[in-house]
Amino acid sequence: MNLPVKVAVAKDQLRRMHCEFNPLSRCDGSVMYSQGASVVISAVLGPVEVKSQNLSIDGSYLECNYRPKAGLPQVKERLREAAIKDILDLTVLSEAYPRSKMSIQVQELEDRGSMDACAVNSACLAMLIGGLPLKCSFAAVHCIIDEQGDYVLDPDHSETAHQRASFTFAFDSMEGNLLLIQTKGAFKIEQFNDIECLCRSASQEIFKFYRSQIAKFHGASQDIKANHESMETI
Amino acid sequence: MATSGTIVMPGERIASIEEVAKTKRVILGPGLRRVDDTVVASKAGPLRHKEPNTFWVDNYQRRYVPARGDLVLGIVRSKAGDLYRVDIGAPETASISYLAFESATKKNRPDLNPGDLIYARVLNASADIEPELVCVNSNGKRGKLGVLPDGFFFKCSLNLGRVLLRENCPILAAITRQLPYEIAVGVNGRIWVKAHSLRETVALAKAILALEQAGYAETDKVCDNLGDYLEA
Amino acid sequence: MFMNSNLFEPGKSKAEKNFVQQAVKQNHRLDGRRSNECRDVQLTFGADWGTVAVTLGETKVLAQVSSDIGVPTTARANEGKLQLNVNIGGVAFLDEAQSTHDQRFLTLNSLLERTFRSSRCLDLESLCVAAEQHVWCVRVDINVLNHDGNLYDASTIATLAALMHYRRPDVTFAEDELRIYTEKEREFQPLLFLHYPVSVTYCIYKSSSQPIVDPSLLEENAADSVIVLSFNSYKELCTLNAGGSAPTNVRTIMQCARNAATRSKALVDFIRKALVLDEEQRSKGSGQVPGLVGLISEAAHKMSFHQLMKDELDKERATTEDSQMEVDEQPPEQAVVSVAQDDVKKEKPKQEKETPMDDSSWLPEESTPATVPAPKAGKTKQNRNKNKGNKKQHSKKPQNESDSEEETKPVI
Amino acid sequence: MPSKSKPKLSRGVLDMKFMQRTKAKVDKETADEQSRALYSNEINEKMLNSNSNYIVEPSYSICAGLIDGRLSFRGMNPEIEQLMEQEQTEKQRLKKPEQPKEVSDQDMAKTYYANKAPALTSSMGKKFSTKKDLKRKQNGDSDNHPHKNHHKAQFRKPRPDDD
Repeated sequence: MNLPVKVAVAKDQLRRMHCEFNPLSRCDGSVMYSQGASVVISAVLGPVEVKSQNLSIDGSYLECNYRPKAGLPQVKERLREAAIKDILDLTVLSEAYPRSKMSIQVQELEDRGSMDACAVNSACLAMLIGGLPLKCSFAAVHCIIDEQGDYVLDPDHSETAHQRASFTFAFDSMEGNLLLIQTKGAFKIEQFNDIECLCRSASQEIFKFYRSQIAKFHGASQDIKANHESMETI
Repeated sequence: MATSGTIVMPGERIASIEEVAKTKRVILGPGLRRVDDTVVASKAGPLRHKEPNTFWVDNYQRRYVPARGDLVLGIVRSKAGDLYRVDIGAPETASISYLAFESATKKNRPDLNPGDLIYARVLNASADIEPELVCVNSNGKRGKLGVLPDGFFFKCSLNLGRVLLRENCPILAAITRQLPYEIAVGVNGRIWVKAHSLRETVALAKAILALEQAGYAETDKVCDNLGDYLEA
Repeated sequence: MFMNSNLFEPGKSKAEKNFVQQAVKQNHRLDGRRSNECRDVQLTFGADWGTVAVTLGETKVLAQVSSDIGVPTTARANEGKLQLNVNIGGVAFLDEAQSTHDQRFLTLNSLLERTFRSSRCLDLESLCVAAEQHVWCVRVDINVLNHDGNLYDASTIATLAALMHYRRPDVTFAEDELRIYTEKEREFQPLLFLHYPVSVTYCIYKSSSQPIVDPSLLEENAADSVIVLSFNSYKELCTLNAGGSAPTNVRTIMQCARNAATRSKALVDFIRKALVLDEEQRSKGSGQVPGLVGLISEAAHKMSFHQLMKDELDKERATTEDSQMEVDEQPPEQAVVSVAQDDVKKEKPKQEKETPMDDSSWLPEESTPATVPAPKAGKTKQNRNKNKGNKKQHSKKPQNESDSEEETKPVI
Repeated sequence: MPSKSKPKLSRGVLDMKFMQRTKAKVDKETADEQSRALYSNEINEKMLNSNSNYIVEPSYSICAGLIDGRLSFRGMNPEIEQLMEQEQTEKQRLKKPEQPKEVSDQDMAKTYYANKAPALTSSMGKKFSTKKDLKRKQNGDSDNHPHKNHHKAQFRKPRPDDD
C-alpha cells in the first residue's frame, strides 16, 4: 500500500484522493473522503421537511454543520461551516424544492492539512451522491507559500507549520468562476495570481476525480442497462 | 444510443439532446433542466435515453420526490378528518381521502389504521402542495392498489426499485424459479414482499437487498446465488 | 403535527414490528445470525493517539481522547478527571426526531457514564500531577457516525479502545513550575486502568423467551425491551440497564449476564490484540501512520474481531466442555452481586430480587436453560450448514450442541 | 389600467340576459390583462413567444416506462396474477399490428344501414313515439309526419366554443 504521505508527492501536486460512497445507511447520501491523510465524512439529507421558522416558499433552506473530531464547534469550525454554506448557496439549485430543507453535515475524522478544501470537496461529493440538484459542481484547493517562498499545493499538516501565507480557492466546474477565496498572511499580488492559476489547474484534477468516482459507482450498472435498452428497441 | 450511459455532471450542457430537439419534441426527465434554449444536467449520473425522445439522468438517490403517476408504498400515520396522512418517504407526508378507496362512501369508510401499509398511486404532486394519493383507478376499481397485509417491508435506494420495475427484469424471473411470492415495489424506494413462510420471506428480502450491495453488474451472479439465500 | 420520518428508520412501523416478533418467535433473525451471534467488530486506529473508529456491522462510532491540565474538584483533590462527551447529531442525523433523540441520547450518555466513570475504570489518582493544583482532565468525544443498532456496544468499545490507545504527554511539577514535555523530549505515557469494562446488549421480545444479542436497528426498534450489561475483563458487572415493556424473568437476565461476561472478556482481549498490532505498525512505518484513511482504502488496517480472535474461538470451542463452562460461569455470578450493589444505582430493586436466588435456585436453573437451547441449537445448525456450507462448523458442531451456545459464535 | 380606445360596454348592457356570453368574454379579457400586468416583470417576451420543443416530465416511472410494481408469481395471490394476465393480453393486443381488413369501413357502413339499420331505427323510434303518433299511425296519415327523422331547420343556441 502506498502511504498517503505528502512527502512522497511533489510540491505542485495534489495529494492522493480517495473516496467511498454511502458508508452511512441513514442519510440520503454520504461520502468518506480523504486527501492525503486528512479524512472527512460528509452526509446530506434532503429534500426533507423544514421547520416553519426556516421555511421559504421560493427555495429550500440550506443547513450546514461542521463538527470537529474532539470538542464542540468553535469559531474555526463555524467559519468553515459558513464557507461551505456560502459555496452551496451559489451552486445548489434550491428553487427545485421549495418549502423544504437540505441539510449537510461534515464530520472531521482526521486533520492532516488542507482541511478547508477537504471539507468543501467532500460536501460536493455528498451532494452529488445524494442526488441533490446542483447548478454545477465545485472544488476547493488549498495552497501555501512556504518559508523558502515556494508554492506548496495541498500541503500536509507538517508543511503548514512553516508557512508565510495560505490560500484556499473554490471554483465552479462550468465557468471556472471563483466561489471562495480565503487568504492568510502576507503576499504579493503576483504570488496571488500565480497561486490562483495553480489552484485552478489543480481543481480540474479534482473535477476529473469526481467524474471518475461517479462513473465507477455507476459503472457496474451500465452494461445491464445497455442490454435492456437493446431489448426494448427490438 | 451514443449518448446513453455517458456520465453527466451537474452544470454540463448536453448538446446531443439539443440536437434532437431541433427536429422534434423532447421529453426531459429528472436530472435535466432547460435553461433558455440549452439543456443542462442538474444531477450526476449516467444519461439515459428511451426511444423515441425521452432523456433523463439515472442518478443514485435515496430520497423520494413525488411525481404524478408514481406507484408508491406508504405507511398510514394518522387520521385527520376526511384524510389519512401517509408517509411515503417524501419531504412532506402525503394525504389520501377516505373516498379514494374502492366502493368507499361517506357512510362506508375504509378500515385503515395508523401503521398500515398501503400501495397507492400519486394523484397530484407539485413542489408547492402536499402530494395526494389514491387507491383506485379511474374506473373506481381497486386494481392492484390497496392495503398490504402481513409480509415484510424494507427500504432501499430508488435505483434498486427502478431496476426491479424494468420490463422483463431478470431478477424477478430468477426469484420466481425458486419460490412462489408476491411483491410490491414502490418507486419511492420501498419494497414489500411476501412468501408462504416467514423464512422464505426473509430470504427473499435478503436476496433483493443483496442486489443493492452488489451493484448491478453482479445481478446475474446474485440471481444465480438466490438459491442459496432462499434455502437458508 | 407529527414529524415526518425523514430518516431511514426501520422497525418503527406496525408491519415491521409484527414481522420481527414473528421471526423471533420462530428463532429466526433477519440477517441470518443466530440469537447469540454478534456482528463483526472492526477497529481502525487513527494517526493521533486516542483516535479510534469502531465498526459494528453498519454501526460506526468514532472516539477521540484528548487531555489537558486542569484544577481538581475540592472533594477529590488528588484525582484527575474523566469527561465523556457524546455527540449523536452530525452525520448520524440522530437528533432529527426530537422525541426519540432525547431518550437515545440520555440512555447512551448514562450508560457510558456508569460504565466508565462510576465504575472507576481509569486510575484517576495516577492522573494527579500536584494535589489540589494540577490534574489531568481526560476528555473522550464519542461521535456517532452511523446508527444501525446497538450504539451501546459500539460506543463502549470505542471509548475503551480509545482510552487504551491514548498516550498523554509526560509532565513534571517542580518548584511551582509545571512542565509538559513534547513527544520528542519524553515518550508519551499511556493511561492506567483499574479494569476494562465493555458492554453487551440484548433485546427481549414478548413473543419469545430467547433474548437476542447485538441487535440491528430493525431489531432494536422493534424490541419490547433492551438490556445492556457492562462487564469488565474480570467478568465483574459494572452496569446493568434494563428497560422497556417486556416482562423479563430473572433467569433470562442471568443467562444474558453469563454470556455477556464471556463476550466482554473476548472483546477486551480483542482490543488488546488490536493495540499490539497497531503498535507494531507504528514502529514499522517509520513514523508515518496511515490513520483513518484505512477506513476508505481497502487496506489491512481494519482489525476485525472475527479475524483476530479466530484462534481463540477455535481453541475455546475445541477445549470447552460442559463442566468447564459451569466453572467459568460461577465467578461472574458472585461478582454480579458484589459489584452490582456498589455501582448500579438504578437497577437496585432488580438486583435485590436476584440476590436471594443466589445459592438456592441458581444451580437447578442452570440445568434448565441447558436443556432448552439444545433442540434449537440443532435446528439453527441445520440452517446454518445449508446457508454457509462452512466446513469448520460441521466438524465442530457436535461438541457444543449441549449448552455452550455462544462459543460456537462467529468464525465465518 | 391603460385606457384603451376600444369602446367598452356598460355594465347595464352586460348584465342583460342575452349578453351573458359577451360578458364572460369581456371578463376573461380583463382578467388576462390584469395577470399579465402582475407578472410583467417576471415574464419576458421570450418566454411568451418561444414555443419550445421541451417537455419536462418529473416522473421516472413514465420516463423509463416502468411496470406496475405489484406483482405475484406462481399463484401466491391469484387476484393480482389475474390482473397481470389481463394487462399482458391488453399489451399483446396493442402491440400486434391491426389485422388487414377484409371489408372496408365504408362497405361495412353501407351494408349495415342497408340491412340492419332500418330495423334498428324503427325499433328505437318507437321509444320516442307518443300516443299522438300512434293515433296518427292508426289513422293512416303517419307517412306524412316522419318528424323524428328529419328536423325542420331550427335556430339553435350558439355553443360556447364557436366564434
